[in-house]
Amino acid sequence: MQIRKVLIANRGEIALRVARTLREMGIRSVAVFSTADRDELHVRAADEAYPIGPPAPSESYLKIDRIVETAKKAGCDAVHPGYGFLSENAAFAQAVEEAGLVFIGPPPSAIAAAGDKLNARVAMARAGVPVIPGSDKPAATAKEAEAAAAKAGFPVALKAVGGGGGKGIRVVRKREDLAAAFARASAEAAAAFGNGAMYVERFLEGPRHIEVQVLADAHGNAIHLGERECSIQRRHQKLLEECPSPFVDKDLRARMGAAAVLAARAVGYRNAGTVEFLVDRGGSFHFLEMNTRIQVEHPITELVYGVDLVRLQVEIAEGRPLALAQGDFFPRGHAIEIRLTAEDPAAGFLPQTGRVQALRFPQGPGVRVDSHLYPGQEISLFYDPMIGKIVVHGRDRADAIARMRRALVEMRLVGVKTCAPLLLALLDDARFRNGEVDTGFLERFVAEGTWQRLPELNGLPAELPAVIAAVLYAHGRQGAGRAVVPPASSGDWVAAGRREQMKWGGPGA
Amino acid sequence: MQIRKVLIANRGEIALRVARTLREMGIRSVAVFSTADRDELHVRAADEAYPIGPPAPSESYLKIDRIVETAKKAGCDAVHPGYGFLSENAAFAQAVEEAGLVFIGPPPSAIAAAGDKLNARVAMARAGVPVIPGSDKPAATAKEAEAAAAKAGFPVALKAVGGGGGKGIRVVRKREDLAAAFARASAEAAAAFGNGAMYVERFLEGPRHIEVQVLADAHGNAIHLGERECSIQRRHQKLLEECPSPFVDKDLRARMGAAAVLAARAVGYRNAGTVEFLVDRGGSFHFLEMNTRIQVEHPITELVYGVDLVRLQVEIAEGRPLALAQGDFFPRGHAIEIRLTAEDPAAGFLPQTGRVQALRFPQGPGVRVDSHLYPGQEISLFYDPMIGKIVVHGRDRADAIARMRRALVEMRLVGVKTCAPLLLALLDDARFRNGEVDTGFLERFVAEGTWQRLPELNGLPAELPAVIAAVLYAHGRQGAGRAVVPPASSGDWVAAGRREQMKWGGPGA
Amino acid sequence: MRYFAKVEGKEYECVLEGSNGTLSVVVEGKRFSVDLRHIPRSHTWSVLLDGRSYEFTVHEHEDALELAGGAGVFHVSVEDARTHAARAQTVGARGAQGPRIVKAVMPGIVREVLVAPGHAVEKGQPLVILEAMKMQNEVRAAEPGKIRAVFVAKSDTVEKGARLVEIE
Amino acid sequence: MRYFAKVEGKEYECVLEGSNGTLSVVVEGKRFSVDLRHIPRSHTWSVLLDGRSYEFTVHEHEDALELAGGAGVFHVSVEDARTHAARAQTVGARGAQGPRIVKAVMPGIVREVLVAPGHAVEKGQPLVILEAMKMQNEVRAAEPGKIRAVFVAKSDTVEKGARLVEIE
Repeated sequence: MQIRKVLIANRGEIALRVARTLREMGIRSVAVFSTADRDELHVRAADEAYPIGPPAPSESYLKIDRIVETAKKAGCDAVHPGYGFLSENAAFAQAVEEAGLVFIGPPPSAIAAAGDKLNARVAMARAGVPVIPGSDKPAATAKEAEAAAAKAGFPVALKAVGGGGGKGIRVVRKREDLAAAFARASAEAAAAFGNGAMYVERFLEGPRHIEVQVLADAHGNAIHLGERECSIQRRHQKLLEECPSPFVDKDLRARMGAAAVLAARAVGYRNAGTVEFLVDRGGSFHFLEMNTRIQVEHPITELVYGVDLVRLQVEIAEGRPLALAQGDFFPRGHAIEIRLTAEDPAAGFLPQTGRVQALRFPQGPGVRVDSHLYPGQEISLFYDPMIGKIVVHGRDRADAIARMRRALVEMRLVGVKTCAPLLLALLDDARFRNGEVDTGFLERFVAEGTWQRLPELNGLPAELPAVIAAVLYAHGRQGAGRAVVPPASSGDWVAAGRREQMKWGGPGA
Repeated sequence: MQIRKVLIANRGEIALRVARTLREMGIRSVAVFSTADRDELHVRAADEAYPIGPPAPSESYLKIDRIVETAKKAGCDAVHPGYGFLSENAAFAQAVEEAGLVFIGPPPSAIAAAGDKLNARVAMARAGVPVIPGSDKPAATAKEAEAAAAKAGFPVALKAVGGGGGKGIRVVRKREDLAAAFARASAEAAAAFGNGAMYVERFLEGPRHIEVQVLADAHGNAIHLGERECSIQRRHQKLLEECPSPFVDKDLRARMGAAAVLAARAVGYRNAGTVEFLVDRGGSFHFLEMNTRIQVEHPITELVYGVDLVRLQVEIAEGRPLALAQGDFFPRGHAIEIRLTAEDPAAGFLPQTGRVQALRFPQGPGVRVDSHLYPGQEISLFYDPMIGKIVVHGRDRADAIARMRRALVEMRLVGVKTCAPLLLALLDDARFRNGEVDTGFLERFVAEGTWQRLPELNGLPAELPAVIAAVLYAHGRQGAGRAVVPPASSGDWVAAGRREQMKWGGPGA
Repeated sequence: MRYFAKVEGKEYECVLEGSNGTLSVVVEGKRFSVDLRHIPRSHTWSVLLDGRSYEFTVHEHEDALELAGGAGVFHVSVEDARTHAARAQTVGARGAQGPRIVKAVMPGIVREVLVAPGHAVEKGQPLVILEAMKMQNEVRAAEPGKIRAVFVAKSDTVEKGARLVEIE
Repeated sequence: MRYFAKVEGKEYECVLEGSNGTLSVVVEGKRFSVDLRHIPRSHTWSVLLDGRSYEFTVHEHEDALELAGGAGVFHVSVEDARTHAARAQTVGARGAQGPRIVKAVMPGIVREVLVAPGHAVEKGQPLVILEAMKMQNEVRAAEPGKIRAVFVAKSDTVEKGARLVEIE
């Protein structure tokens, strides 16, 4: 069949990214939006857009019935779920199919098989994919979790049976901390996934998180597109990803790729998916989970393998066989993605809100930006703090790191603090540059605190910020320096001057 | 040697592009600027920046002595010329070298050999590179040009001996038009290149303009990086380029590449250069000219061959041998570049000036932007109308065309008219999509006028623009519709309303 | 409220009706329910019309609004019903033709002045050569006539709309 | 003109001198010739200082300016000489400590209120659970004390800086 009109059941950068490829394919795109999102770019970029409810995701982007109804009313023939929200919800895929629409993703059975993380463990072990020691049944209570943890051995990771992407995961190092952690994690899991059941796995110390992109069509062809190194994480949320992994050589790539294809086949997979592995220092890899949707970090694979994964998703959903075989794909160069999040790393990653006062994205050679940010936008507290992705492609890892550094230095965002200063410091860190990272590296790096040191800025004299601020202040208040400083159109500095006066009691105080 | 600090003897997007790679290489960049350019991005992006004179290029960007002196004072060890301005001026390269600095480009002798377009013709013919019938000596007067034209046969192209890039070229179809055309072309050449001498070539009807990228190091290695299709031109100014050419197959690529390497060797070339060919319908190719600098359209080669040409330029200038051999380079996918020019194609490509009121560049998969535009910028009349380049990379030509179409639809620029509407129509033209183009195609397409038809916009009802304008107008004047239209922060519509009133006499008229 | 909007030469009568927080516009018997949002600082308006999404940037020109929406640009001028009626009465008086001022259609530097007061000129005859962005452009006479005045000299820098020559 | 600018805790006395269209600033004996340009609509300033080029964006905060320049962010507060002198005299009176208001450091939704007026709290004890962007964050007591007032209830949406709890 030929897909002609697709509802994108998502928001933010991924909704925009999917709409872009749909437009390129000549397929009409249909956006949905909560009342908080009327002005968002994904609404403006789509051919059609329909409201689906209030800001809270549970009232809009997670409303299966309303989204399916919207798709039918709009005359869609398919639905793309993006990532997050309903993307790994088998009931949603089922509802889409029952409405006579194509779900651009795996069959509901594969989502269910992979989405029940515990059953997936069992299935993978059975298929011969190596797994981490841990539960073979769910823990509904702290007591049951304690029993499983005793068997696996501390430290353990508490994981949500219905979870994924690091959400609802807690690491517990000591038996006595388990009950409290279970309660909190289970509550978050219940809120996020509608299922509070947990399972327990041995927590591996110092592993790498490396995942493999797979593609399977409806004709029994399944291939992999190499790996992504995702060890730079904080609280199981990835912040920087690379393709290829500096740890993986051609041989390991072939072995992990083969295991990933095996994993995909084990759950009857179709469409694009990702098999996540934990890799220990010796190079042994263990199945972590399977993500049955497009990943946030898919652009690095696109750059290194020369593909458009969303286009391939649509083509597979249309029933077309993969046009190329495993041997036709090979990596070229090195790509890095960073996730720009509205979080202040200097304040414990506190979520930031506010209005985007000014914005300049990096451009030029080897730079790709996927972001729904726009000047004047109000960053809302209802959704994920990820406000964009900067992706670079270079000849090799050193060039890609230098390019990402350049891109971040070039970027300007006024009005909302982001994690960019931390990432910039990370790119300069010798251990990172040597590729010596594991999933705990970023948290240790943050804790070290050295990243907060003021950088050596182009030989910046220590006095220069003082000089500039004094001139701006004087300019705003007395018009001094007008000969060299053109008038500020905004008058911000007049206001700033007035406030300073008030704050410190004014001239007469 | 290791280059540590480079003066970029240019402005606009290419100065910015060079500064980006220098930053990635850890090399300090030094910008120069005319008084018109103090606020430009190339000044802000560089590590250092120095004024070199008034706006007129002859007083600043073409001032050899001032630029070389600035480079020495700033402690530079090298100079990158960009394209245009002094980039193909052998005296400049000579002055740079005499000052003890490295010129990031070919030796002065190679610039002189290729830059004297007439001598280059003669040298190429001698080396066995096919050339077009025409002059073998310069014409200083219309009379001499007439004699040469009579020998070559009409129509002829009048070309500046010191020119290049299509500047100072006139096509003359009849003998009686030659004198007037010679006077104008010679005057422009004298103003632009300081040399009014011309030469004559037979003007080929309906050829393609296809050029080959070459790289030659200081150790005798010379390779090519495939071709670029540059037939989409207006008055010899390219507006859209592709890599690879839809006309060139593997065999022709190998033959043209070999001829280009031969041409480079014939003039003792070193660094990155481009050999331009005219290709007739039978696939015979003729040497047109050699461009001894980075080309405007270099990004399409970068995307398809996975290289950073500016980085390679610097590495070659440092004396490093090419790290890879001819066989290591192969094309992947298809890339297209469009040049965004501040010209109104609906008004005879009238240069446009004005202030950039709002700006949104395209982003996302396969899109690269190289531009010095910024919101609030005043487009000046002193320099080239090219204000940026949009470059896309796709799986094949059809995907790349669809991607460029998407990118142009996504782009927003308020305040200055550009050639984008014409290019958008071009991308939709069946002949272009079939690759059936020659160097005259764009001018015929413009003359056809069909591109000016209002496009079918997402099923846009004919009335919608009227509806929107009426609402905006009412909103500005009476506050009607305020329930659904948030207040315009700028008050533009109030002003617009007032002006409309005045123009048509106001309510009482 | 009634307005008249002219889009690329064609005139539409638009009746705006607001009720219950929604805005309707009736154009030639067709009713449009418009959800129109201004995106601050970007000269951009987002329009949802029966579910279809359009994004327009708006640029003010002297005599019209330029609405640019991705693949298309529309020039629209608007006036209210009263102005429209008033103009209809006076339009007959606007055809009078006196001396014509030739203006610069772009800013530039005057490279050559090819005529002087008293010269007779043919239609299409070059009057002035203007240079901008490295290109020379000839300003030609739109009609035959006699040069009454020349307002510029060689090497002058002129703004867009500057008076160059007067022909009578 | 004399100003005092505090950069990340360190104070600099800056003397501004303008003459012949150039601006000089003398800081602790060092003279800087500054070419400072405001780039409209971008909160951006371009600085040329002895040839070196810096580009800063400026974001106003309540008590300081945030200057962000590519790789670095600086927080600077400025006052003029008179204010500086006045403040120096009164600073001794500012140390007094009364009841402490615990405020929301981010906007969010109140998921749990864990204390009530009259409760005694330990240092580090959770007071309120705030949720924003899908993450739950515990607001904890910075010092031991007794809850005097609770200003929010479960499910409230609060702005940054909103009062949550008062401890005495």
